[in-house]
Amino acid sequence: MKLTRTFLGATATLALTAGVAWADPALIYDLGGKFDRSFNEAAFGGAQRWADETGGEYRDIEMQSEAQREQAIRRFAEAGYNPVVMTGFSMATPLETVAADYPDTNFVIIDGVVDLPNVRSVVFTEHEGSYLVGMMAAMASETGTVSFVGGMDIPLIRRFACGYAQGVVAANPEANVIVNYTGTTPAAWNDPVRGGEITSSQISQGSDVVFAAAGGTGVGVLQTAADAGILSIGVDSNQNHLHPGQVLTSMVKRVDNAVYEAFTAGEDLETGLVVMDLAAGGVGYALDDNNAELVTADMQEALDAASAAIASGETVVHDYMSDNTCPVSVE
Amino acid sequence: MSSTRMPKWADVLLVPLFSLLIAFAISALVILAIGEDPVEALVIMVRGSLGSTYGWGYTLYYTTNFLLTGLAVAIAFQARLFNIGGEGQALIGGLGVALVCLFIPWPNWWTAMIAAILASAAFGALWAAIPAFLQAKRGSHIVITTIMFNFIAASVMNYMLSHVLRPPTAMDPATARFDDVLRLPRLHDILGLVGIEFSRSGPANIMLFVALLFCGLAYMLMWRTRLGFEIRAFGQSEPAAHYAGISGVKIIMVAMLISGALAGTMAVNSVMGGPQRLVLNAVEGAGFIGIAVALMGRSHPIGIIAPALLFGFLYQGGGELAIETTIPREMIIVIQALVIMFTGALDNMVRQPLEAVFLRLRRRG
Amino acid sequence: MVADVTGTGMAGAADAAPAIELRGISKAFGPVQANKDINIRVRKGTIHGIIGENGAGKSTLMSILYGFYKADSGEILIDGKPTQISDSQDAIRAGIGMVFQHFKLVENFTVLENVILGAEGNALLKPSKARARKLLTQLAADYELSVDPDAVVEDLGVGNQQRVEILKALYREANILILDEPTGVLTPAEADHLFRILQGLKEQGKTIILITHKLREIMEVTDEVSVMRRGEMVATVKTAETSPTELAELMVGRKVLLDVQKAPAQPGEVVLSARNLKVVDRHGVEKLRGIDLDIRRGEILGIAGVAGNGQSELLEVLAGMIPGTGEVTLLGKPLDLSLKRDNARTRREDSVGHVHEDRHRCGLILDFMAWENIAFGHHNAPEYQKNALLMDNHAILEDAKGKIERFDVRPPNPMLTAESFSGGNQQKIVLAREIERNPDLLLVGQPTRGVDIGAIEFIHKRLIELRDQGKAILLVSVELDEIFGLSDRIAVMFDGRIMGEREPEKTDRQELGLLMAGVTGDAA
Amino acid sequence: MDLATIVQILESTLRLATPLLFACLAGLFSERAGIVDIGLEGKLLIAAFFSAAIAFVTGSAWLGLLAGIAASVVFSLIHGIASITFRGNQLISGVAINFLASGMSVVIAQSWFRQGGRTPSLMGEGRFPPLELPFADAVADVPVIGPLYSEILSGNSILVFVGLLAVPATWWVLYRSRFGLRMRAVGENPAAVDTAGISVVRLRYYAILIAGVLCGIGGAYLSTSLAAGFVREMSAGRGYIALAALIFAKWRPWQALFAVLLFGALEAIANRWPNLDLGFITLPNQVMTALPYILTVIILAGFVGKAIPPRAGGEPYVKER
Repeated sequence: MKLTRTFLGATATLALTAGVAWADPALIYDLGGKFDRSFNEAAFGGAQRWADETGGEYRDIEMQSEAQREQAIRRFAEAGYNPVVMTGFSMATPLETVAADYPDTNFVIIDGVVDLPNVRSVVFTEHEGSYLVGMMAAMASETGTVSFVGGMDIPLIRRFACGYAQGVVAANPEANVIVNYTGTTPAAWNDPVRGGEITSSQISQGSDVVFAAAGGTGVGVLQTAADAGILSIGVDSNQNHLHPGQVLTSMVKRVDNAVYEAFTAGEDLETGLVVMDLAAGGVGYALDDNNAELVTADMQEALDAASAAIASGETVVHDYMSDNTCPVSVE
Repeated sequence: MSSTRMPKWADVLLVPLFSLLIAFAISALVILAIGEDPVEALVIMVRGSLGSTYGWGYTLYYTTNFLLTGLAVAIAFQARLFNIGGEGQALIGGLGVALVCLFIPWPNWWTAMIAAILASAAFGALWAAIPAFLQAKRGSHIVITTIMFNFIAASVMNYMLSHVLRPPTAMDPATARFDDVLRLPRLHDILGLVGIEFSRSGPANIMLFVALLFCGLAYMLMWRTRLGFEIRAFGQSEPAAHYAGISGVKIIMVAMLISGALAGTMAVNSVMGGPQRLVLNAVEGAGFIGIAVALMGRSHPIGIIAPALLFGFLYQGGGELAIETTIPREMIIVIQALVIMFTGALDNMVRQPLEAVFLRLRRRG
Repeated sequence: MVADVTGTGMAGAADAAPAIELRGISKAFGPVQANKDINIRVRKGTIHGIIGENGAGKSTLMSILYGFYKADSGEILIDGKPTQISDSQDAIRAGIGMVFQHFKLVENFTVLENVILGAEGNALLKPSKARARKLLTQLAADYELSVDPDAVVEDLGVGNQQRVEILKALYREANILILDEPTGVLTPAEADHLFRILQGLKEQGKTIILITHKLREIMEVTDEVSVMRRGEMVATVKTAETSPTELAELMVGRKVLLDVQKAPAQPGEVVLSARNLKVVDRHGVEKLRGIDLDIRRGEILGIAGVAGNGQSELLEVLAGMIPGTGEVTLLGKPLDLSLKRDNARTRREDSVGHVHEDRHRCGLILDFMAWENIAFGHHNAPEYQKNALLMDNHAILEDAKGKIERFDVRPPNPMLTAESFSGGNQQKIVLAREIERNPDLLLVGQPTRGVDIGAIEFIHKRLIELRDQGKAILLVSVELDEIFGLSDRIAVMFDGRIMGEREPEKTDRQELGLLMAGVTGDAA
Repeated sequence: MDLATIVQILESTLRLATPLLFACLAGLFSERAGIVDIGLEGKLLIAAFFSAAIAFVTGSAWLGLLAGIAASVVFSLIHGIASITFRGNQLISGVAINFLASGMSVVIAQSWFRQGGRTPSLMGEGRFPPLELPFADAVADVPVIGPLYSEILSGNSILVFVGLLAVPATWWVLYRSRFGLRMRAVGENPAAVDTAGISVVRLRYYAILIAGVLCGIGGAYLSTSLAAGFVREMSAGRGYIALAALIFAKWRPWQALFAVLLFGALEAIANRWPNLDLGFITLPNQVMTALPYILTVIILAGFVGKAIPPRAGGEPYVKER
């Protein structure tokens, strides 16, 4: 009995791994999905870039439910993928459990921190990038009122909001910032209708530049802004192309680089905490043909100066997550 | 009506079986239509869910969920109450599990498990009690009220997890992880006692046996006790039950409380047995799959075991499909929908021709 | 025996084509052959009765004629022309109108809306309604059929609702009117009014088919009568040339004793005493308006009355199914009519048996097996329990076997579901359950409804036996013959009251009929 | 609260109420004919998907609308086959339809567009443009009527106006036409309709087909007007809220309009003030989200007037023997 069981188990494992080249990397997208045009899509972009350049193969899967996370990570680890990269802070807790069970597999979590020897945790200084686009928003605004649509109301998104608000006030101390969040659950990442309605409400309150840090929900924000003829600011990926000439800029977060680097390092991945900040090119703002006409020379100049000051440490943008407070209200 | 035209066994076995085959055939067509190979899909599903003890560990974990929610729907069906609220009752049951596990320092897993079962059952029953009461006393249609209560439960959980139970530093709307002492023994641990090797990854745990025990107890309840007799009588004919002195209010309340309690205990498996913390949507639609399971199992506490296993297989196999192919995981929802449609609503489409066949056989014989 | 099946021997029948002729109609429902090779001719301008026991196939035949069912074989001729009737629309087009036993009215519509439904003649309602209003006024004047066109149907009494049904048919210019058991819900006076309307219609040249199981009505109003038995048409005769006894024999297929043999009653102590018993239903309608009655050991108190005058409520309130008010004592012990303390279960424990008038809806669980039905309602009885938790299914099964044998239930198989038994055998299962527990008081509603005549005799014999054992029996029946045959005293109910009490030997149909219509000649 | 805020809330209310309105009127037709329709949610969803998908592929919102209607009608027919032809359980059929839509929309979306169960964003002609009403500018300054007409009504998608016009149309059909009389009758007592020589089956199919068309427009509005493309589960319980509104409205058309506007307003308010500060208490967002459901339970419990559904609802019609 015992023998047959073991045998069955063994063949099954073989079957699982057969056809998969040993140690292909794998990527798990958080809720919101691969094509959220934002955070997850940036990760996909990095993976694709790696695949195109190296001709390698990788597996990916999209989360559809909170409860599946642990199973997904485990499934990839069990099947021998290495490294297993995942996006989103929600992966942290399940990863803690699974990573301990698979000490020979390397894991990478983006936006979350897991303190285990076989995990690389990648975080970004979103407040710095947000500060820059905040400055740009304040300079582009004619009404003196700009707004922010956050996804889930969590410290990470407040970090965006807080950086943005600081940037706005830095450029125009008289400016008014309206802040809204889409929800308190991961559904908030994928609710473009609600995003659009919130944007409408902000427009009625006078906002003429809106920054969306809300994953897939942001698509609705940018859409409504474009329909109403106001400017919007994209997030994570470069979203300038979504509505050419109507997206002021995008606060890019180089999730793609994080994934690309992890994939490239492969099994020899160095673990530990990696902070991708403005100085390291981890965050920034997007300039391309689509928004070239919107960004004036004045703006360009001010932003260049601010970037340099932040990179040098001369300007310190307050990080909401350091003490859960913000010098400018982001409620 | 039907039993006079066709033997009972045919109604109980053949009708669901043919319905299931039709549902699968259409599912295969869907897979074909999106450009995938249904045979290959089946192979992947079988391999991923039944081909290793790792797969079995997940298959049986999901099976446990569906046994409990299927039983919940079945008991209510026996009283002719359509409890669509299993999802909400299980969600709230999860709250009970979390409260018991987070705030009471249990010395070991089994005391915690018993307490969690009791708490989740109580919470689930409570959530079923309001629609049940409104049905019994005010005639509010229980299907609509339980649907509404699913949404209300989702809002309650949303609030509890975002504002009350979330640890101050965490971003996820989820509770902290329970103490390791509370980890339920998994099949790896249990089967290891008798020398069977089993993957330690699969979350199937002792709740599987608890669920099977509940099936047996439910069978005894329905066919060996006065209460079961009364529930079945009420389900068959409300006026007759009234004639016999069976209180409709009592039966509706009791049947729904049992149903809600069973749905609630499902959370012990999916919270304590799975991620060991309460996350949003810990139920993952199991409350609804319970409907399909109960329909296929003809609302019989033993009859639901096979369909629960089938859906456990579909769920795990479907997850594997999503990884191995471009068929999204939602394919299981399609299959689930077709099973519910053909076994629950289009059963006459299968029954009528079958009856004709039996009639012809009888005439000839 | 008259067995002129085709009716060709009828004097003068050959001259005009019959209004309706059915040839070789057969219809089966699964294994049940409801109509077998039926032939019938209905002459124009006559009232033609169709009589038969329950389940003889009368309603099926009429449903075929009205396009509800499609016959498996046979043909239908209207005015001598073969006519295809595949749905009710065809039947209406062929000039057939039907008044069903259970009215087919939309209760929250007005009379006018009900009348025009399906015969609007216009896509817009306004002109249709105006035209219909005019026609209704005309019809009302012609046939004593006045009903307020704007009244909402659910506010009308049954007699008026029936008139709406007739108006519906006439509005569709029906020449042939089928009425299915039309007097079941009417008082004798209302029935007489109906028959006058029918006579009037006949004089206008309409043809009327009257389906009934009441011999008296057949004799009173029909010109010819066809008798059905077990799905077959056994005879068509002229009413003037036959007798009730002959018709009864034709219906049953053998000689029938219409009388019940019984010894005089030996009334003992009072078992049940009710004073000022009232019942108000859920809609606030007073169904019992103060009933006083006493029932003694060793007697059968028969309650006569038209259906729907509170008899059902009387049985149910005494059985603990619905709440009421008043003082009721059972063997001297007061009963809680509010049902806060009591219910149907405690009544059974107090030794009240109850044979419900509707065995399909209440008396039995059709999906349960016979043995489970034997325990039904008494499932809490101590002898059926194995221990504090579990029932003793084996004991119940053994008990059921005995009862089934003693009551001659066929087939004697306790494992069959209740619905697989015939009506008579189903009723025997109910009676076996209720009688064999030796109740001090047995409440019996319509004990022989839908039961074949053989079983009727058996059931009547058992009820008399129970009486002779010194039990009290309260019998409710709409069949006056049954009331006369079984009762030691007869009380007549009308509109929630007892209009009077009579001894069967000292009264007759006329007197009871008046009481049933609410007319009291003397101080009852 | 200033005028601009009120105008914005009302604007948002109208937009958010429109999909509810279509679904609610669809439910009205279906349930008035005696077919309980829990599947409104599924029909909205599948219509939203097919509208967006076809609108994207063809670049025409109108073709998208037709596709959405067609998809919704197909689902209606499935419901009809199950619950009318085969006399199955209408509730179970409805539940199955919701799952079928939820699964199918993603499976097909993934197969066609490979974007994780969504359609690409719709641009230009793929969406219904705002419809500026005549004289909107001229009357803008008239008090009350001005903002009402030129800001709230004007500038909406044409489908919003279709929805608003559907209300009197429904009322007229229901109470002034032969079809309406028959349909109401079939929901109250199908036997009466049957014996009057009208096919119960055909009438019920007509009713659910109308329901299918209305749900189809509602779904199309969701994905081609309110949003610019389909995302998974985008109906987000609106079908159930429409069902709730139908109960609220006691199955009557004008009341249905008021009920959906009420629920639309709740959603608009929840969007504007996620945590609604009422002075003495601050309602979290979840309360606002759950409010329509809670209100429905209260109505169903009969605490605010009795909601009596059509009598024959939920029961398949079987001819008596």
